[in-house]
Amino acid sequence: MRIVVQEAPFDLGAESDAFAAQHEGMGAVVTFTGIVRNNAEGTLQSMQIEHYSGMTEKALTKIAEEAIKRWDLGDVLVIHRYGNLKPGERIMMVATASKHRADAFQAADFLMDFLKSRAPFWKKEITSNSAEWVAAKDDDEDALKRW
Amino acid sequence: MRIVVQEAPFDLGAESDAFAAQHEGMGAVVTFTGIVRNNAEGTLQSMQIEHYSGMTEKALTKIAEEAIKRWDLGDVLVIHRYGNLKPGERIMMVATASKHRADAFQAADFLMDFLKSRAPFWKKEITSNSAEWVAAKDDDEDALKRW
Amino acid sequence: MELVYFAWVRERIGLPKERFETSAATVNELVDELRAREERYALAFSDLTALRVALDQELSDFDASLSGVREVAFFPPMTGG
Amino acid sequence: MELVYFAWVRERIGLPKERFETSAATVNELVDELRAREERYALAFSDLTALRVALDQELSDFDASLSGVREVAFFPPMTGG
Repeated sequence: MRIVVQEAPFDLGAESDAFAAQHEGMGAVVTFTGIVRNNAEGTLQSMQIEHYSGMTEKALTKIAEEAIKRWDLGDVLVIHRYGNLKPGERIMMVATASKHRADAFQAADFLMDFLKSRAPFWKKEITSNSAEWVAAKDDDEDALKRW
Repeated sequence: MRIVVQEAPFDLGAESDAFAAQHEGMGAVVTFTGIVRNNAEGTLQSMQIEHYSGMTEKALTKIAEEAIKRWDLGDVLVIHRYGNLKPGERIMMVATASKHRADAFQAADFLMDFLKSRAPFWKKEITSNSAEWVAAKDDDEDALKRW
Repeated sequence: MELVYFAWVRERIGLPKERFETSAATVNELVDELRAREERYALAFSDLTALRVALDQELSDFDASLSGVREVAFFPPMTGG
Repeated sequence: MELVYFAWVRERIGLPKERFETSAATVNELVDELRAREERYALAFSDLTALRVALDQELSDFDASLSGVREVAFFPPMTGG
């Protein structure tokens, strides 16, 4: 298990490659990558991501441990950035490795649902004339009930 | 949509990177990578993958088009190899991009289920003293009923 | 018409493909003709539930019509991914 | 005890963190004390359904006990991922 919380960009290609390469016994690797999306008007200048240093690492570790308990996983990787990100920049990624594709898919889906609503990150969208905190969606809270 | 059927290895890192980089409007990218797993005894020498040239491309395109019809996707990538692969080598990958993580996850999961049982590939496992065609699993056929 | 075989069907019959002239109206009739040809065909087609058929590169059924079909492929259930 | 604020809670209160001496037994009692301090606290804590609380970096509830707790964090629902 590897949990990384950092301001710097990460190299999706290198990370995916390294993660997949070290899991010869595992037939299935699933990755999810979150990218800063522009708003509907295309006016987003940046996304500021604030986090609760210390609690973030604990929360991510707990979510990853729960996934490892529930599914037959060879490994879990979580990388999440904070700071000031531009549209198109990668915010975070998770990767799961398993013998079976269903486990890898479900675990990655589970990780994302809990990361959305249980990891202490907050996003603020900055445009030329506004700065607004992104509100949590009821859908995201509801998604937790699936598990 | 990009469908690639080739004997040569592919660069997971570069492919993931290129796919994610070109989808700024999409907040979510999911990839699945299939890797040649060794058998329980660790005696697998190679996996021979045979395919039905011509039908393979058509079948993959049809599956990808169906995914694009069912979910709100920005793009779909499918790469599948054939030929003689060693344990640990990557067999195939799919990638999906969407505005929403649920669409990206479900579409990738769907693609994999149909790829398993509806794309004309056949695998033969070679050990020092045996050569055996991998049998299709009832589970894989049943998985199609989910969709 | 062109007949194409994959995986253990190809191995049992001993050929990846062959030209075959037939007046069979359906896949089932074609299979009956092939079975009658030689032991290796009878063996390859002994259990149709273990086989799949594609007509002109589209997955099909054993009771499908062969009218206008140029390529018939026989193979075991697919194992992609 | 250390109080920590994030996102718009931090902005409304105007501080990322502060030391605060209290004899409050629960989070709810602590919130009542803070509300009584100044307008900006009353504003930040006006709707508890829009807030979450963590005790020593573990997500908790507003009726939880503060016994032994060293760090209390207030923030809006999280938006990770």
